[in-house]
Amino acid sequence: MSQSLATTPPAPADAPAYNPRNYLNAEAGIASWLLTRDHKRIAVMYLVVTTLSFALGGFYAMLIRIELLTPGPTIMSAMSYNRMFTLHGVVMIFLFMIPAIPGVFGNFFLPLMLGARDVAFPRLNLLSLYLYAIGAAIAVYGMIHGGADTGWTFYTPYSTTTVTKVVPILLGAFVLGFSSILTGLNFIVTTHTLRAPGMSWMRMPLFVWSIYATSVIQILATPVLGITLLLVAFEHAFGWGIFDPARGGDPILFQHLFWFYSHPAVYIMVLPAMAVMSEVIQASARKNIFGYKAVAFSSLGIAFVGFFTWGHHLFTSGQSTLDAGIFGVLSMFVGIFTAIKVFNWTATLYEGAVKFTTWFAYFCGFLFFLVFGGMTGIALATVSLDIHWQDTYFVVAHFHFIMVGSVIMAWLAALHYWWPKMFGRLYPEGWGLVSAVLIILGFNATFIPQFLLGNYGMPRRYYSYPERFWPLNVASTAGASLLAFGFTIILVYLAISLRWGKVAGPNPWGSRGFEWDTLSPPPTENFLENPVYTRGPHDYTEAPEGAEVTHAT
Amino acid sequence: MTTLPRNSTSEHDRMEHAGAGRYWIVWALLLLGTLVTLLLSRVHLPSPFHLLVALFIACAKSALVVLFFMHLWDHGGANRLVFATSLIFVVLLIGLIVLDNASRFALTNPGHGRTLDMEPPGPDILTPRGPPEPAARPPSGPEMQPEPGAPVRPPGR
Amino acid sequence: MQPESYVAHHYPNLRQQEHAARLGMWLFLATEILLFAGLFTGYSVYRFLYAETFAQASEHLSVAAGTINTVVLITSSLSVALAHHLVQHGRGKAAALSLLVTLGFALVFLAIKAWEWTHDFHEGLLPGRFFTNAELTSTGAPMFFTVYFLMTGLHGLHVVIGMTVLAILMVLCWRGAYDHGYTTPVELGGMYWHLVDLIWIFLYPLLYLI
Amino acid sequence: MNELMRKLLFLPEQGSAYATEVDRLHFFVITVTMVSAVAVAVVALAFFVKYKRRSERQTTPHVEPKAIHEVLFIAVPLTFFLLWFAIGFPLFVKLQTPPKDAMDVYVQGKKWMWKFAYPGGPSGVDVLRVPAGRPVRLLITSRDVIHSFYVPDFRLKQDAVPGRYSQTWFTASAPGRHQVLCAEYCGIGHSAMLAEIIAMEPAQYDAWLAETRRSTVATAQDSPEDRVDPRTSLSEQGRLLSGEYGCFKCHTVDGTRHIGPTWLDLYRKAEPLQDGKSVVADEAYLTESMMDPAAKIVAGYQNVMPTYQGRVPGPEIAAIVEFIRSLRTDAVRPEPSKGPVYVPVPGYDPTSAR
Repeated sequence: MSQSLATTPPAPADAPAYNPRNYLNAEAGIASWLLTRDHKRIAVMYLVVTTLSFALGGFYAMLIRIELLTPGPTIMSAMSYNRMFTLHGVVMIFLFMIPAIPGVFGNFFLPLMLGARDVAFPRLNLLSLYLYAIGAAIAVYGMIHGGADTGWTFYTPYSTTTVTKVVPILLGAFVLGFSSILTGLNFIVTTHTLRAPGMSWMRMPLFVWSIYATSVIQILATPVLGITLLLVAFEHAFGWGIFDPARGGDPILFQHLFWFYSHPAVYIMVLPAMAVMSEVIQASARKNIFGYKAVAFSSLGIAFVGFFTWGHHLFTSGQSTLDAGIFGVLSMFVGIFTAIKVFNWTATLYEGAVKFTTWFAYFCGFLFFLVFGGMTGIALATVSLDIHWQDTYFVVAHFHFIMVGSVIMAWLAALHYWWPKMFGRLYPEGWGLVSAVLIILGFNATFIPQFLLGNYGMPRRYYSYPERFWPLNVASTAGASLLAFGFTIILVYLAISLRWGKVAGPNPWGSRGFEWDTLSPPPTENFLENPVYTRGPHDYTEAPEGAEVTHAT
Repeated sequence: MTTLPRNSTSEHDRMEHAGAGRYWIVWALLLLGTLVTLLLSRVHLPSPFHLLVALFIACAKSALVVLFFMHLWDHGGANRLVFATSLIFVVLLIGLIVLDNASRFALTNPGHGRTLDMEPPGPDILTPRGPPEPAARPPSGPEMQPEPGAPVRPPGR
Repeated sequence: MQPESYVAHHYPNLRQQEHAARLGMWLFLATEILLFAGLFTGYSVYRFLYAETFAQASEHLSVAAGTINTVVLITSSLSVALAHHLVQHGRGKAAALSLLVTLGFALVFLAIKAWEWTHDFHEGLLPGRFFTNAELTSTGAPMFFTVYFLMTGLHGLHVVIGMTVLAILMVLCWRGAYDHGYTTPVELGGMYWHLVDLIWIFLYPLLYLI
Repeated sequence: MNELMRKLLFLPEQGSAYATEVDRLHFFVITVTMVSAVAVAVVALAFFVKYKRRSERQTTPHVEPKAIHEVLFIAVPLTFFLLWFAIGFPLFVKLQTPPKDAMDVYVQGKKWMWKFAYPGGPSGVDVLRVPAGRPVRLLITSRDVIHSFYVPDFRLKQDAVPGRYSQTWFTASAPGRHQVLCAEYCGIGHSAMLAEIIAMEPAQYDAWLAETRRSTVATAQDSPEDRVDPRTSLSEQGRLLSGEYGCFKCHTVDGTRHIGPTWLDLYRKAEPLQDGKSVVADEAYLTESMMDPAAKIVAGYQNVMPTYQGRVPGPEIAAIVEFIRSLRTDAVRPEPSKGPVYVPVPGYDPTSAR
């Protein structure tokens, strides 16, 4: 803070200022947005497209839940239902969860936190947004022309023999993969080469560490998915037989290759969520993180070990017992790295000055989902327990807790925490808390019954089900409606605050994260002067208007 | 700049001053490696060594390409780390998957659908699903039930 | 030595920018390596399952063609490395000629590859359901050719992309775009070409010399 | 305790000793999980209350953790995680290694039914009879796409992968009925791919097996063309064949609407078609619908039926058509072959089934 107090004209505390010359109004016209190389504008465009995708995925989710309201057919045919859950998965995973936090908040805040003027390759950054748009367009084309009915996992030989439009969906996911790779590449290079003077590795905000770890996974895992999806598309179109059991191919090989990406992909989604939460907890507690190194390195640990656990998706597939054992044990270690983070976050509250805000509410929800999602994950990695749960609603509930729950919590927390920085205005706190409570309750009401359904033995992707599963399904659908209601409220008040919200000023939360050092909204060049850092982020040892630097960490 | 790799100046200079001569030497070594692989493949070593030797030579050759043609010899730590990490992941990807195939319940590997003593009697049940004789069976033969909703495919395509 | 015009606004100096570009390229190459790793995994699994068939099927490939292609690619890598060396010493036109040689070798490579594929077509050595060769009857032979065509096909695609990149660099070199101590594009384009070579170094023994 | 936990967690009945063992581990894991989660929550809440922000200008001390904290953070959960794995993995190994004396059953998943076959016969669809108390090894394969053989009561699941066999095993502890579901997504009929395991008293099972083998041995060895058994009525054969070909996955015989039109009273009925025309469901139409289902789609239904061209021999078509003809509300008809209904009946006498 100290050093950049010099760069930021210290605003009078009683009259927070709206930065009149900011990245939003620096240039006008559609073209200035579509051709921009400013990471902040790209982030805002990502915010728009990922929110649209989230709405689309949520729409599919509601249709699914309505269909499952009764044991038999409710509102659609089996074929439509199969398409619905496939599209729900594809949209939510490839179009929302993977790009959401890195694309929006990573893009916006990574350079700000490092004291950089932009990401390393601004043109590549824009290209990655366009690849996202192209990939999404191809996928949407596939959806309009019939969609696919394979599930987002595209298991062969079903996916290679189905008559639905699986090829456009696969190609869409392939292109989206490139978008993801380019974003990751950009972040890694930015972190390596564009840190401002004084920003040593051990002074980097934890957000950067986690995003860095995420990018490593994106770089290393996504190409494998790319080639695998291409092979499936190829096989579907031409029948070369690489996964075709009738030609000596091995469908289990597909599952290996698929999960080599798709398991780490869970961490592509969760690590950015953890990134956000590491910032939010420090700002909430007004306190530096308990165990900086432990949290920072556990991100890299998750990224690394997360790669060697993919086989736990194959415990019932006919995979060898030896491999199951190896993957089972390694899965436990991912749990450890997560546990380190959870304990350190909790301990951060110790001797802090905690304030309950909307984003802190989301932090609490996040912690709950992460702990329960993580613990059920450990239970699933306990190989013999997984046999009963594999491919049942227990797994559905588990991954909705651990990745969807935590990503949505983090996404909303980030949106609220950084809203004043991104747009210079405050959201209404009361409405924020109401919708936070609604969403957290709704999420639990949706997915806790699904844990029980899984225990009870209801397999996933079921169009109709035996009547004994009925009551729990009704509960789940009721929860989903609550969830949808909560999201609508947020959408409305955020849209309103964009125009009529109270002006926030550079640092309404009194946060000492580096991104708050600049004006709100930030100018196009991020900082008025080149920042120099003399200590780590979130140093609350002095009062806000305190004098110049006294001690560096 | 703290972010500059510490050896970056020397790295740059080394690259500037390395002569073209070493490229020719590397090229000669690569050709030699190719020749050795080719000759050794004619010798017919026993099974695992055959592959191991071939892979060893290929690794040596690619090390030459990476270190000298691609300048990794001169480049800083991060580049080496990136390359090494990608190799580790390739090895683990292939290793763990082949390990699975090698240690599975034998009948779970493809091609075991037709083992004779596994063949149960009874009509129409458990017809061997082993890989067909090449070109003998059309892909959507009578056994592969066509997808519902599929336009009727002409048998044999 | 550093013309300021090459430095983007968010970099403090050219060296930092080159460092970033090089790191970015290595990361990109890492993704390429993992892209091919998917196919190498498929190769490994099926070679493990159908070891003997793979050996038999491999004998239907022309070792001579494979060997010549290896030599061609290695030599083309040399000429790219030399091109980079030349452009570093301010000899843009010579570098352009060296890149032209590389493109020539690449064309030779593709021509030999095309000849091989035509040969395979005539023999019915084709992937999956198109396989019609009568000599190879055991399970797994079509799989060998599936893997063979996928790997050489993807590699061939990379050769074509690499040729495009090198052709553009050649024109720019000829026009003297890189005579001022700023040679990063040539270096990065070269790295891409070396990767193409690198992958072939593995494909050659694995496909032709089983 | 066991029963209470089981009910609380909505776990199905424990049909095998293995299920009981796995559940014990499950309860252990879930208890520790809940306790530790609550502990974290309580600590967080206590901190929150104690360290509430008092002023917006409040400062906080810079706390650096002691190494021992981080070691504890790692060691405690790791111990539990590894302990669970150490208990769970041997159980998994047990499930992967069937005992030597297990009897074999071949299981074949197929869109969308389960076929079972005993070495030496007989074979059947959707109902597997096993002796209680004896280990049964299942050799599972699939005919089209991947299915997964899932018996919640046994905590048992194994994928059926085409082109190869996977294995698993179980020992039913007592006579009773257990539902089988398909747990790997396999298309439209995925959720209707139900079957049933009937565990019988060993003695009754032996008697049933011997009896069934005697009566089916003659037909079992015949080629499919001659499977129409002259000893039973043509419509009865049609009923059996319809079950075998999976017709009942989409067509009901009791008048309810399903994926396809019901067969009840279908014969000679005037069906409205999608293109606005209508057709009388006579023998010609019924046969055509089996051979080329897409030709005339009844209004309100989707074109999802696969062709049976070349798959059903002539005599069998005749038998199925005859069966459809026999399905009239006013006619006395054989018991419809519905999917098994999951009703665990204590003391149920399985020999009286069917």
